[in-house]
Amino acid sequence: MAETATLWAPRSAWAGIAQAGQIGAAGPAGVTATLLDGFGLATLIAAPGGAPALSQAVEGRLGIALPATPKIVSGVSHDAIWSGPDQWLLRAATRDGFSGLLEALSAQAAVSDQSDARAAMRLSGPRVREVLAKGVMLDLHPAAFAVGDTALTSVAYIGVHLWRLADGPDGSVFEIMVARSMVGSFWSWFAASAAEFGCQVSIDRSTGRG
Amino acid sequence: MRYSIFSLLSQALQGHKGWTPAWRDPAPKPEYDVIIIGGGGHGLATAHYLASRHGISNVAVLEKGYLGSGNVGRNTTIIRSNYLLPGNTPFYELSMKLWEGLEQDLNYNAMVSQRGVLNLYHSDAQRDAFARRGNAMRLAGVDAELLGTDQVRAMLPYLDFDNARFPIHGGLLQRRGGSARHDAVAWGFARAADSRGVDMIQNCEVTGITMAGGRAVGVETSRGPIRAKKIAMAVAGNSSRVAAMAGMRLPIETHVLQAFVSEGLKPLIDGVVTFGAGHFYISQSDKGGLVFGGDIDGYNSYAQRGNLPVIEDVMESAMALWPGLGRVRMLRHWGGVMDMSMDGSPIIDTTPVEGFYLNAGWCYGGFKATPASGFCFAHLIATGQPHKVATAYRLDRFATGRVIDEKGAGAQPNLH
Amino acid sequence: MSTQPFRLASGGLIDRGQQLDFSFDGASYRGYAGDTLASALLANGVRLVGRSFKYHRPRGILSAGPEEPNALVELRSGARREPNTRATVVELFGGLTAASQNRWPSLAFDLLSINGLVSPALVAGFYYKTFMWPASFWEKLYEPLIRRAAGLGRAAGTEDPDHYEKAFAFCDLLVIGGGPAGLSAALAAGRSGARVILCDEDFRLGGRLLAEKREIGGKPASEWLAATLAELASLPEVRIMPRTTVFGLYDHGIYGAVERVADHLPQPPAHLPRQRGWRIQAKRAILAAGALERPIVFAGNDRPGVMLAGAVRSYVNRHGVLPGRETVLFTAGDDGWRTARDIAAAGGKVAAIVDSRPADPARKALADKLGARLFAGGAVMGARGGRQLNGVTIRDASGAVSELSCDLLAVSNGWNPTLHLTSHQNGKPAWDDGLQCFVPGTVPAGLAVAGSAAGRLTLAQALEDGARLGSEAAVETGFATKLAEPVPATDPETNGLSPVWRVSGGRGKAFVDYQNDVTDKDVELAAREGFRPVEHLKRYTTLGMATDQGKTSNLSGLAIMAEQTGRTIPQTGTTTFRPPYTPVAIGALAGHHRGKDFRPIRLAPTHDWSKEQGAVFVEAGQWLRAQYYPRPGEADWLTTVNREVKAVRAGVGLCDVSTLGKIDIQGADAAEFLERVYINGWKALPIGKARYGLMLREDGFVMDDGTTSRLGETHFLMTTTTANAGKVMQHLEFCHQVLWPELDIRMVSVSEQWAQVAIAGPKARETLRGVVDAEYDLSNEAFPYLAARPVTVGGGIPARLFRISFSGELAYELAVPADYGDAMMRALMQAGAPLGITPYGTEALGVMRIEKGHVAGNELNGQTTARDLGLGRMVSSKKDFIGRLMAGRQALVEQDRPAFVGFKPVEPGQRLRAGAHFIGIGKPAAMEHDEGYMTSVAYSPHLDHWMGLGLIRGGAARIGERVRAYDPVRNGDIVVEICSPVFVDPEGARLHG
Amino acid sequence: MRITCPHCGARDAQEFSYLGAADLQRPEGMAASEAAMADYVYQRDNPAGVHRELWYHGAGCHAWLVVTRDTRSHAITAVEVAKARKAGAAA
Repeated sequence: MAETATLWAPRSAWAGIAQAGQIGAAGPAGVTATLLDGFGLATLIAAPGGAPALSQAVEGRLGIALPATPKIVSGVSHDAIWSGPDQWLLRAATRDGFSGLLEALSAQAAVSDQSDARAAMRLSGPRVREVLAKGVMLDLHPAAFAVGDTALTSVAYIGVHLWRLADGPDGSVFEIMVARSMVGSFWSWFAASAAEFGCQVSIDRSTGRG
Repeated sequence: MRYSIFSLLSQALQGHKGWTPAWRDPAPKPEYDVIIIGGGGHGLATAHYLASRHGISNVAVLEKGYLGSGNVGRNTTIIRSNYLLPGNTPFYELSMKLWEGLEQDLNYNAMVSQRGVLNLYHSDAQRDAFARRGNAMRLAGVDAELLGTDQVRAMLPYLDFDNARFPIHGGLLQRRGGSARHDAVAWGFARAADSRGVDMIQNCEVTGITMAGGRAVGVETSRGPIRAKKIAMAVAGNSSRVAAMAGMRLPIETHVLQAFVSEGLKPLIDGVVTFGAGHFYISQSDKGGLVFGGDIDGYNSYAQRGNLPVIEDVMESAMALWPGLGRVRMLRHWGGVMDMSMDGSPIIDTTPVEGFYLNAGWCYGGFKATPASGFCFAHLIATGQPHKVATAYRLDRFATGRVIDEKGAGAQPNLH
Repeated sequence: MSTQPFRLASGGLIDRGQQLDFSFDGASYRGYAGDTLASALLANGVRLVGRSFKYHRPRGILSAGPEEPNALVELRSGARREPNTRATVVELFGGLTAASQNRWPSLAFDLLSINGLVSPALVAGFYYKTFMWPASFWEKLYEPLIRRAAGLGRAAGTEDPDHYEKAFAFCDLLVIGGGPAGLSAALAAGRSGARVILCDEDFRLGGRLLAEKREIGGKPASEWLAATLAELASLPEVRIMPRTTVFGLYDHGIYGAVERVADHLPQPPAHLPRQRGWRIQAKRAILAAGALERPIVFAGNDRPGVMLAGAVRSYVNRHGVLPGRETVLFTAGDDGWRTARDIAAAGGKVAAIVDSRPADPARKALADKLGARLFAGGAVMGARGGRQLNGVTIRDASGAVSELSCDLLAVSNGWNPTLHLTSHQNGKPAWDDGLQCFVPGTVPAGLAVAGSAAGRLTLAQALEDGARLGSEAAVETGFATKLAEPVPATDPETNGLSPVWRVSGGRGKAFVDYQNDVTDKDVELAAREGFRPVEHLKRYTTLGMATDQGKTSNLSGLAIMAEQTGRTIPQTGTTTFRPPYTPVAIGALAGHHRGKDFRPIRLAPTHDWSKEQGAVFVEAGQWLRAQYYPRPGEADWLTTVNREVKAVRAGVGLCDVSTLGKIDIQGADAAEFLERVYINGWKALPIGKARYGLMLREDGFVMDDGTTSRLGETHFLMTTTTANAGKVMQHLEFCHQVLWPELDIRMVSVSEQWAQVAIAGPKARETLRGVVDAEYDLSNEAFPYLAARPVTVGGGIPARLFRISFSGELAYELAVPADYGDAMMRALMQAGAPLGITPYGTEALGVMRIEKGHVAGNELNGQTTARDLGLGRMVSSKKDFIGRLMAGRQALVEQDRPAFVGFKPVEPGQRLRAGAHFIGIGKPAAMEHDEGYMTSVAYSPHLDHWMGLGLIRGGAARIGERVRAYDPVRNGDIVVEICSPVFVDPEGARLHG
Repeated sequence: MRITCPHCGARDAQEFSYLGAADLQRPEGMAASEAAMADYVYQRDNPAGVHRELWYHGAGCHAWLVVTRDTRSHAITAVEVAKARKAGAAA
């Protein structure tokens, strides 16, 4: 069995794409990128008229209601992220027990596991908005995109899902998810865009949450 | 006055005081044998061929603005006959042959220049599709050569062969393709038609079609009513609007296509090159400007202007194809409105309205078709029968399934 | 190194402590930080800067801004060479190199100036009247000569070494122009807290304030400027963007802008782009772009040394350069007198002032004070000199003509509002008879125009407009403005003007459009030949078509046409401008998207494994897929592919198929939905089974195919082709949301979640046995052909197993979560090692599907129907579905439509080519004998000859017949036999094994 | 252009793809005629003026939208969710 376990080691979407370290300009990094791994992710789609029931079911289990507008709602270990009308992404900090949760929710929703389908990263630092402005066609000013807001959009012809997680003294914290197959091209855009300010890259293998 | 080097030199000696207007500026007569709605390239060509080939010169061309104010003066000037389908190939080849003799026919130098049109391909499947097209051209008597990467590299060493997202595998070359000076085409046809007595009436907008007994018998215009035995429309971009005056709906949407020109540069590129992994084509005018364009903006529009996403797409394709263009500056961009038909091919046909003739649906390929379109439309108007190379351009082909869909894109105009 | 003989001893907004060395045409010069290339050249006494387009006339510097038609240079060298660069807007940097253009062999001695001698023949449109005989000489002789002579500068052509990027910005108010109007507007709005972006094309903010000696609030304007800039800098929501040109106005308040990040440096610093293309979304915008001064048309008005009067003030006041020793001023209004005053104040000599207006005592007194002769009611008829101006011919009010020597002629004829952006959405400017200029007419929604750009030409008006419109914009976007502070007073100014469009009677050419060498005579000729509409005038003479887009020429041309045709200027036409306002580098609008970054690349989860295996990759839409896996010693790709195919047919192979689209479809109506989008039936498909499906477009032609599996009563998994995944998803969403929203359908793409691999060959089951967890029975009985069920692998990892086959072999597709894709390949390789498992790529996949007669992309080309492809029997007649009716149209069911069959060479050694057309044997190669074409070909190692699929008239009824496969573009013309499209195992025994 | 998606808010038109006229009724069912279907598939009003048209928010929420836009000025006066037209209460 040990041999099997080694053979069947999972490989992150980021593997071979990005490494920890500083990219671009030297000196204090204007932006910090944390590559996220190991989270659970699933699409939930409510049946016609079934959104309230689904939201109740999720709230009952996880303590978070499903947002009816493009928001992310965070609980202790899970986030509910609006991803379309009557559709959400449910993100779990770890994959432990995730499939059981999905199984349980499948009575109220069409559930599709997407845990391996996206690469995600968290961005922060004083220049983070300037980096994002080089590709994100949305107004990310706090007056237009507040903490908890989320958006499905595209960057450099790559579909992304992003949200503002927090505002802090060192700038805002955003998370951004892209389709796994395109993460190489996404990283090429990101690295070129962040180079001007210097970017500190780290990898968080344990969890999808900060 | 006949144009030649001799008339030019003799006028030069007298301060060019003796030149006369290229065409008259007549007031509309109450009645004509034929009214052509639209003083663009196709309408003017139709008038010329009606007068010169069919002896019908009691003709008025009605133009709402100035002659050549539509797409004939807004396009990227490419001429070619590299079509795939049998409904198209002979028609465009007739057009090419007419281009080849145009200056002598019109006594006007429209600068028809056969410096070649090269369509690049970037995959084996695209090569096979181009081979199919090239072979179809050869079967129709059109010149076509399938080139490999090395041959393309020898012709165009500046292109991105080494770091491209979609590497160049070769190209389909039509050496007889090339370009022509677009305005001069309109002016040449206008002057030639005028010299045979056709009335070119500018600032004359058609506002209605007059019907009598189910037949079109005249037009209402901003300069008063005019009667005619036959009424023919060649108003690409606005076909649906004019056809609606005769109570018809068409299988056409109007879309905007943008075009671009760079600052004048010393010669960089000889012929026309099209990128096969995006929407982009480029050539260089005799004045030195790089003339280029890409895809239509993709939404219905009569606004004759487009937006940044397509502009950027064109520039990205330019850089992807030829990274040496980075510092070349785009000088102007503009838009023209296109008749995008449901299968990407034109219509030259009679209509359910007797006496009313339709020439429409040219998509963004109307310029190259100008001479043959006029030639075949004149034939249809004069004889009542379609010209043999234009028999496929029927209005009822959508109902019968005889569509002419070069791209295989289906009934969605913005994909053609 | 020169001593800058024309530099004033003091003054100007230059940093005399920072000397910058540069070169022009190989000669070295020195300027200062704050110079433009033009001001530095003038400081060094360089007058001759370029040659004109057609006649190769010597040209100098006309202006001090973006309207410059003459002083165009090639800036930098090598791959960074930038042709047609206006010296008047190039910010000087140390080490700058520039060269004149359009001259040979040298600027001073240009052989093509001989064109001037034959110029009588080279009038507007001359080329339309000649070069027609003989026809073949056009391409061979005439046109190459014209092409060589045409154009201006030389582009490098080679790859641009700098990089570019894009950026997106959003604001409440975009202010275009950083002069007094723009700064006032930004300040008024900025103080309210509104988000303001102010862009100015110049590297220094201030606009005309930098060039004029003016007072605001009783103090020098420079103090107001400094205070305003300081306050703007202190406002957190105000962003000032110098060196940024707003070049175009697009729909819904989107503005295009280019920021020249590093053009003022020898090279972009590390990690910085050369330029950045901006898309700015503004709720409101204020155009405060100022105005452009107008020249006058007279003989010799292009001599180096003839300069716009306002430009002279720029050089004197901003750059500390006096561009001439002896100045004559030719003015049609009050504004020009400022130039005389400022030159005198700087210690220069004004020899004469020619004012076209009648005598006026106050002006006489001022002229006397300046020590200048005054020609009231006079005109400059001509300017003399070759490479440099050396005198003018003046006609006084009485008609008497006199000659005066000078080396600088300052020309003032009033200003044209810089209203370009207002006409980018087809807006027509309106003629203002009082101001004698076009002012903004219809202005796009959300845009307001302030100051000179609106024809409000005084400084007081600029400040007033800016403050008012800035505060209005703030209010309109939801910000409360504080009580407006009073607009500060300015020193008095008058703007009397009586414009002079042309002075006749001089000797030599009088230029309307300098850059395109269009003269007043050309305009007259256009009028004579009937090219009277303004667009005909432009197109026939090329007036306004040069790199300056007629900024200095359009109005003069219109005025002369008006005079020729006895109409007013507005009756003659209007000047309109197309974007961009000034030319924009292609690179800036492409940004990051070039080379490999042109478009995203999609990589399968197994990509790195394939790379490790030595795969050669091929573009498949956005994806890179493993095409084949060459091994050392294999001569060519065909050897490799043959090996891969044989290995699969004899043993087992594996091939990534993760790129296929995968759509999860759930909901009570999922089966009903599939019935409507596919041509075949789905309701009876049992759970745990897969079925091949074909979908049409509504026009009846085939859209896509793939297998769809029923995972549950209300749960299906659809697969699409790699190329059409996105298109199919959009189509299904259309069908659901637009056509049948009443159906309970819940769809999401799961393409990215699953890594999927095909395991094919007689030993596929044995291989899988070593990978799929033991509790799953894989026997033929338990897991038959078309079974589709969840399994686990690696001791509990969830997976899906499908028994489907593209190769015709016993085959499966195994899908695991993408994180395990790499591991899956390794596990399969390990399990299959004893069985000789072989990775194969898309080429071998293609060979095997052709051997089996399966259709793929080459057949699903959008021009084929199900019937054409031999799939007509799949069509259900019991239900409605997308495309049903249109597929039944008369022309699509005709017997002689080309239909799908196989082909094999009659001579077994002969190679087939896709794209070849079929011609009956003995028939001439002509279109009327064209019977169809070859869609796909491959070499079959199984059959040991080439085979093909294709469409031919009559189709299967002609099996056994021979035809020509005609491929002239590759010199191919061989005889082929029509055969069944299934070349291998027609009974399907292997499949079910 | 900017299109205000009722779900996602104002977005660059680049996020959407265009289909065409929004108010065409597909002839449904086995009884529909070929002529009616050909009319639905091919014939268009193509007005110069106000046009109701379908756009797909492919880079966003995947909703099909009915956009009311003037084809002469590109001015947009309304955006609705296509699904809501028929589904009504169900959605």
